[in-house]
Amino acid sequence: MLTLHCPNCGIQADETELAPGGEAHLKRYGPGSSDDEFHSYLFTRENPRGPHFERWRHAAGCGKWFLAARDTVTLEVYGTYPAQTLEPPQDIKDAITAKHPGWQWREFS
Amino acid sequence: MSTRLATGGRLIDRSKQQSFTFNGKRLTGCAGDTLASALLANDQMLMGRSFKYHRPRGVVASGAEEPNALVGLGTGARFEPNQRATTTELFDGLSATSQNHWPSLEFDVGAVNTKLARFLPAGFYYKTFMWPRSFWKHVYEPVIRQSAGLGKAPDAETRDADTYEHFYAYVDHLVIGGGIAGLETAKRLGETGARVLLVEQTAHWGGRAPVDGGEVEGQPVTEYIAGLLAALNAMENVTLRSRTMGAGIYDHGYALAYERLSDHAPTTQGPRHRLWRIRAGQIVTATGAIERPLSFAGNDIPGVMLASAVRDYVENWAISPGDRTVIVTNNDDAYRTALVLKSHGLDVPAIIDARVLPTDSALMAEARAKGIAIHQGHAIDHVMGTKRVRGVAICSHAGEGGAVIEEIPCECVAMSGGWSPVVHLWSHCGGKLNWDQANAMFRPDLTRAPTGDKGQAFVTPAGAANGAMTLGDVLEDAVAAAERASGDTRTSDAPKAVVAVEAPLAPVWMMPQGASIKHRMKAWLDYQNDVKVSDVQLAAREGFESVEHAKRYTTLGMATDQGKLSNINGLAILSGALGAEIPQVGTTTFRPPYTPISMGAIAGEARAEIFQPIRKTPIHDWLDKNGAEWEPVGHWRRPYCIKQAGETTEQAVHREVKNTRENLGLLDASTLGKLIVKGKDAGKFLDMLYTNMMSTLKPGRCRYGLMCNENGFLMDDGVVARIDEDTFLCHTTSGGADHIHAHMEDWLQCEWWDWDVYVANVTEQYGQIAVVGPNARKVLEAIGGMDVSKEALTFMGWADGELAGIPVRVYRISFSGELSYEIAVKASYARELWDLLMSVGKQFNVMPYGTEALHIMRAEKGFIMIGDETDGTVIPQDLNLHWAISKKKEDFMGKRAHERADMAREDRWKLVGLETVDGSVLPDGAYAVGEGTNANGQRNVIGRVTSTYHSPTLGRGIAMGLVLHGPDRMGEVIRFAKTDGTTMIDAKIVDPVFYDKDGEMQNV
Amino acid sequence: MRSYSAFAVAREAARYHMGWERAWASPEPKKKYEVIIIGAGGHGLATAYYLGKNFGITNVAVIEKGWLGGGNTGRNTTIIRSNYLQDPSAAIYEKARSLYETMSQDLNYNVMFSPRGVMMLAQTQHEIRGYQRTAHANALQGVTTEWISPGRVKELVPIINLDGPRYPVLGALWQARAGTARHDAVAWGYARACSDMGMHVIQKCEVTGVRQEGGKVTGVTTTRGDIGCDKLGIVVAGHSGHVADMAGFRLPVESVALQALVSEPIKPCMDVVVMANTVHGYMSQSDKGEMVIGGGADGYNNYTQRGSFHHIEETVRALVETFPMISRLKMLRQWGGIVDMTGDRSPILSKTPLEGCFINCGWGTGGFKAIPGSGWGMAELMAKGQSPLTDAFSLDRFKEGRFIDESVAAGVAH
Amino acid sequence: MSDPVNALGGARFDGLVTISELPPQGMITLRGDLSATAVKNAATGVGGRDMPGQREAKTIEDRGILWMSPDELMVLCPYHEVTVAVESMNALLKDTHALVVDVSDARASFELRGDGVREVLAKLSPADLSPEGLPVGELRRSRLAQVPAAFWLHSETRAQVICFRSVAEYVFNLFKTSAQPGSAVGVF
Ligand SMILES: Cc1cc2nc3c(=O)[nH]c(=O)nc-3n(C[C@H](O)[C@H](O)[C@H](O)COP(=O)(O)OP(=O)(O)OC[C@H]3O[C@@H](n4cnc5c(N)ncnc54)[C@H](O)[C@@H]3O)c2cc1C
Ligand SMILES: NC(=O)c1ccc[n+]([C@@H]2O[C@H](COP(=O)([O-])OP(=O)(O)OC[C@H]3O[C@@H](n4cnc5c(N)ncnc54)[C@H](O)[C@@H]3O)[C@@H](O)[C@H]2O)c1
Ligand SMILES: Cc1cc2nc3c(=O)[nH]c(=O)nc-3n(C[C@H](O)[C@H](O)[C@H](O)COP(=O)(O)O)c2cc1C
Ligand SMILES: [Zn+2]
Repeated sequence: MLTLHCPNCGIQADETELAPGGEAHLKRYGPGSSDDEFHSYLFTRENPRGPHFERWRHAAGCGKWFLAARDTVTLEVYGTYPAQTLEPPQDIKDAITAKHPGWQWREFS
Repeated sequence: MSTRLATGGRLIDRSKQQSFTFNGKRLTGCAGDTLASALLANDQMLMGRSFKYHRPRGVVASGAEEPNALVGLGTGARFEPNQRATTTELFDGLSATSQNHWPSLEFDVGAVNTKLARFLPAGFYYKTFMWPRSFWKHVYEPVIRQSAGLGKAPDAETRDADTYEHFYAYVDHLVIGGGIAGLETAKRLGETGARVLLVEQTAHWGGRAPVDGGEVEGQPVTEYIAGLLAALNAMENVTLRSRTMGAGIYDHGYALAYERLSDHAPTTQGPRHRLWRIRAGQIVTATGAIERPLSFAGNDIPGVMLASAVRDYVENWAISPGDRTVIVTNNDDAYRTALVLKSHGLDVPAIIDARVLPTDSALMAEARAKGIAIHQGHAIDHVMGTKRVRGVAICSHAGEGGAVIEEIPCECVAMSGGWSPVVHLWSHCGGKLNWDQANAMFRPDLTRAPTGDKGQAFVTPAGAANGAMTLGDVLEDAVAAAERASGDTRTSDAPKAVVAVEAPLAPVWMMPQGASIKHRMKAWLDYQNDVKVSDVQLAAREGFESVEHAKRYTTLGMATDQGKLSNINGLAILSGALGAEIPQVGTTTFRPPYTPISMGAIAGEARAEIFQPIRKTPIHDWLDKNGAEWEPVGHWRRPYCIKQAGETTEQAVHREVKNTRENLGLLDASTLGKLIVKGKDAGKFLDMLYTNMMSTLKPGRCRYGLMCNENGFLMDDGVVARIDEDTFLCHTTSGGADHIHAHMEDWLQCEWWDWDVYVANVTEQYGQIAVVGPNARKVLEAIGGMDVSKEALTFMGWADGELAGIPVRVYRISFSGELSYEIAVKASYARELWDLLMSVGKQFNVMPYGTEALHIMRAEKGFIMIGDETDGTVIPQDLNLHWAISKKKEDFMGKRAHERADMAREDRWKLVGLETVDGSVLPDGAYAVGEGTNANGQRNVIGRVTSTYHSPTLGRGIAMGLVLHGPDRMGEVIRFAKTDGTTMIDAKIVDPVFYDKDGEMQNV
Repeated sequence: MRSYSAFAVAREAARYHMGWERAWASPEPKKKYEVIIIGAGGHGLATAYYLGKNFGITNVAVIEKGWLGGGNTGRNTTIIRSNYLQDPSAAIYEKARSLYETMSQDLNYNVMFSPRGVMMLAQTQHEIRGYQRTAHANALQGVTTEWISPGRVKELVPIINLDGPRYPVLGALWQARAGTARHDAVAWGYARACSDMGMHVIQKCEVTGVRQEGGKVTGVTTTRGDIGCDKLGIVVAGHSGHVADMAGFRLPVESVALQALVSEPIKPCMDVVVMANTVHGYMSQSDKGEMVIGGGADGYNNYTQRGSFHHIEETVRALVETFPMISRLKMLRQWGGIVDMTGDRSPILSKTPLEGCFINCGWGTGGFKAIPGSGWGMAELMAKGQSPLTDAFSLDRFKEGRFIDESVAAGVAH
Repeated sequence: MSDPVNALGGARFDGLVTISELPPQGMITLRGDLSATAVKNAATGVGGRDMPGQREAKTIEDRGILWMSPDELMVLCPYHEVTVAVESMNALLKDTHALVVDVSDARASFELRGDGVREVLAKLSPADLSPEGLPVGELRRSRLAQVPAAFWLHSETRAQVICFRSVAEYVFNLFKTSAQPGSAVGVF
């Protein structure tokens, strides 16, 4: 039973107020993209055993989306941040590196 | 015999006699009794039968760990199977029945299994019952099922007479367990000013200490406990709940507690159970320790009990379990039981101690001084008796049994194999354990605690749950636990306790040490599931070496007590059999709940009326009163049809279609989704969302639009109205409103956040009434207030105005093919407008219609329906909706997806109309059969029915379907199979528009 | 291997069961095998078994990081049915179901396949249409199913509440020859049979790397050293993404926790399996007497075998509504498993970008029922490079947009 | 045109607390940049209170402003003023990117009065309803059992709840259950 801090309304929200939205920082590919690009945009997922960047919506709350860095094994939350962010904030990356030295993440764009 | 002592009993009130029944027999007990103590007071030793062999069983424990004494409690709508007698508080009028026997507890036919036990070792069923094949289903399995199971199933039509509820609580500290450790820890935590919740599963505070005795800070321990309680009660920030079990610990500091409000007093008003859903900063598990049985032959005969339980029964409930009790132990604690029995004038003929100690410890010396014979280095060879203990035969512990030294008559055997900390809650969320060799127990490894959302440890054990066993150690650990939980290390010293110094225990996993196979086959580990030492050894021998394999193969620990007594003994036997160390073998996984919790409590308030929300439109009540046959649509209720007196459903539907086509129909369309999309980029945004172009729509006009998901599949449709330059109103399907709203917000917040667009869901702001049929205009004109003429309000236009003074927005759109106005009206006035339409409409033969008539009329017109023609695998192209797919737009959701190989395929099934050759109605979901079979031997198919109805308008069956090369095969007859796979129905491929192909009706 | 029978049990009883031999060997890994299967769950073991039985390939190791059958095979609610909608699914699940019918005899191990019947309740008009469509499809796929009336539902399941105030039971799709099996026994039976054919089932050995040369698989790195192979099958369910990563490719798969629970055991009161998809609950009663209940899946990646409590609540709520008499029964234990969900919720049985490396995954919430069929098809795919049972389940379908979507008619996937 | 009809016609229940459905209330959703002057003016002009801070509920009788999210307010005014209010707000926001919509009829409101208001809510909502978790005057958007709702306390003994109109009866029935006699928890 997760609890995540919603950066939009400041509430530490219970999982039952939240709706998960899958992997974050996906780049949308539309017409003109290759089959591979489009396929990986829609289907290929990091699905990591460890730190993961993901989308959440404070559905039964302020209704806003936000992003979270969460460990899929320990369920530790390294931080939450606004949905309007192209790349995880440095302090969150630092927090992850502190726990998982050498942890790699994909390129963000 | 077991009986009530003349005096004593900490927890009972002899002045309040309570009558109850057991298997129909009327008995009496006292207030404060548990069902178990009351039964013992009445010499009812035999309380149940075991699972597999139907062995006679008596109570072995005094609390939550009890595996044997399970009863069916109550009757009728309050009947509950498998209730533990030890945790059932007695009340006047309680009725209990024993379980798992036929015809009676005393004479059970199933007990023949005991005789066959040798043929029924662990896992025998994997090796047998295979031939003849059909016998499994028809013979073996039914017999096995009948003899398995435990309690009686509640009657099929039982409706629980009680209610349940949930409660969400946020605390800084949750302390689970109200023994002396929990109380001390809670007090320390309370003093920090933090919010503290302390829960205790029983009705009493103090745990074991009041029975075990000792002195704290110069006071008797009971007084010290009373002081702690008083201090806690005085703290505003501390909440104490008894009869509340910490049921489970979950991630991020979430915990469940199970409060039993009226189980002990069923006539009280209010809910029966309350499930607490707690979010705690820190959780302290002060859950105590559970005594372990010893594994000797006949250790399951009624009268063999845990030593601590015997002590509890004597001290708490003034029960004599028998005049003569033999103690068998590997540790000092059990000597307390001997002393307690003695002090109540009961006989302890012998203490059989597996240890050989060089000198007497304090408790031993005390026992000896009381004249009790102590047999060191001895063991029980076997227990004598069947339905109750008659005596024990003792032998040397070092031997292999059989060489009986002496037989000692007795009625009770009090055994102690040492103590296991209750680490369940610590472990639920990942807390790890260490093996403590000296005390032969698993205890929490504080360096590997469960971690929370910040990666912090959030569970801390305290007291006996942390492996602290003496009163002094327990209190010291309680203080340390408070420090660990609060992070505050400046607390004062632990209270000083005075207790006897104990000699170390000696691990004993089997008695005697080298017990023969015959003995091992009679030495129970898991009482309820009838798992014996020999079974675990057999599992090891057969390669079930992992403790998890052994558990699953033997069912050790899988009974309703979840192995609280058996697990450690079992895995010690397993490690012995494997020649491995106990910690290498490890434990099985501890899972919630700590003890079973009622399904009712889990469901909480969500029953009957409020099982799920029902959404109601402002016109709902009118429809309900006027014959609506309701159909669930999402959480909405929509009328399938509105029946008149004496009509069948089908007649009503046909009447509604006919009347709407000929006169005037009213539809409550309030459930349609209505989303306002506003901003300078609203048009651009809708162009991305819909497959067609929305930005070119003119204010005052409407356009039908399609939405696909990124994967290209159709997900919703509806009419979009442009309100002004910046504002659109998008209609969605009834089921789609919330979903599409969320979808829009998702893209706006997460992808195009720099676009100037705001969305609002105004679905419920408006009632929406479709006024449909040739008389539609007439009724509106009769009501008056706005110009709804053909010229003023053209097809696919909308206008604001008033009808009889009620502000409305009228859309001239049609889903039926008839002249039709959809009128949006503020929800608070929707009923008024509806009433007006009904009364003024009378002269035009108005009738309301329901969803089925709606569906038929749209099908007659060949309009698609999301959810019928679409199912998540259909793209707009399949439905020949190319006209609604913009070629001009560079991008829209689904566009890229449609370019993929499978979607661009020429041979995708396409939408056509279908007419049965004989006029009958095609079955829903039927498939059209092609030639031959595929590589897997399945019949090839070439199409399927997507919607099918009897058309009252045309007087025949009409259908739509997706068919291979369908549109190119107009007029061709194809064959649809019925569900027998062989009966065929011929249908002709036709245009899907069956009615008014030129759209004359709606354009008048 | 000595055969199991009532006679053998009786003979052993005479010597206090001292003579039973190990059900499977516990060998040291060899340097190299012809085929390595990663994952000794039902699917991995069945693949190995049919490689041996159907293709004579017995130089096989099944490598398991924990204890065999300890993944989802050991923690599922054991429902076996084949009334799927889409042709490829119906084919593989029906193959599996029919193999289950004779599995006890084939393996000489009683897996207690119990064709007690599975019923899927229709509680809305939409569901009626969906199930009727399935019934039609099944008729042509050779899967015997039947649409039954509420009255018949009540006859088969006396404890059901037909007229709940919210969702009356309007009928049901009934597959009489579907049912349940003893899940652990399926893994154990296959392991014993594999071991008997000389295959190595190697437990407590985690694969930590996939070795390759020139785009071709050569073996695996494990916690017990390097082991070579010509062909590799990755059959690790919830860990597929992780192991595929070792092999250098990514999957359209996400791992989430799926939960289940059991009640305390009671005497038989429900002889069939009931699934109520509108309210999201399903329940059966095991031979031991517990009500076995499947809960929901988390919507987020999760490698803990726990999952969130609200799914338990939602399921129990639905079942108390559907079977009111369970209100006073008690939940005995709840647990979770990590299931691998694909983009279209159908499995993947496929070649991979790495030559010689095959994958079998994505069974998600419903692959127990498929074990023998999947093993059969996967063995054929690995042995011959192609199998009609697995053709449609290839990896490239996601790129092509050729999905196998089962949610269409039924909603829930067990 | 007669008077507006609310969802339950002013239903009432007496239990641990008294629950009553409130009469129709003007409610206007205002979305925009909450720091923009025009947005502030539009809100305060109609709501009759200062701009609320994050999660604040500023009300006085049937006027007020509720902070709903970083770009959304709910402005309260008497029901019959709502049309005019929307117009006036739109006029003020003519040149501002903002959205003003009347949602008065899309909602139902309840008042809870009595000593147990916190616990009657805490049986249904996963929010922290302790005085520390939800001070008087703070708006909490959360769920009540299975539906979304917003609520705040006017005082320790008076709470107000807003939910969607279609589920008014469900919410009322929830309260009837959570406030049933004999079910006091007694923690706050
Ligand atoms: C709660 C629950 C209920 C379910 N109910 C049903 C149901 O009713 N009916 C149904 O048909 N299906 C059901 N399922 C789904 C079903 O259990 C699975 O689809 C099926 O068991 C998968 O089998 P498997 O062999 O692929 O995976 P698993 O049994 O999970 O086996 C995979 C094995 O791979 C091992 N492994 C992983 N990584 C490595 C590595 N690096 N090295 C070595 N070994 C590794 C794992 O330890 C594991 O033993 C349910 C699942 C769950 C969790
Ligand atoms: N000398 C020995 O061998 C020995 C061994 C064990 C215990 N003890 C004695 O036992 C006492 C230990 O004190 P303690 O407080 O640690 O343990 P305790 O057993 O006295 O108290 C634990 C309390 O927690 C409750 N509890 C357990 N699980 C619970 C749950 N899930 N939810 C709610 N309540 C739960 C129990 O009902 C009990 O009241 C001391 O007096 C100690 O001397 C002695
Ligand atoms: C069909 C089925 C029936 C089960 N019945 C019981 C049972 O009667 N008693 C029990 O303790 N656990 C039962 N379990 C749960 C297991 O004990 C165990 O929780 C589950 O297999 C997951 O393993 P884990 O908890 O060790 O992770 C059952 C599991 C399944 C799949
Ligand atoms: Zn929020």
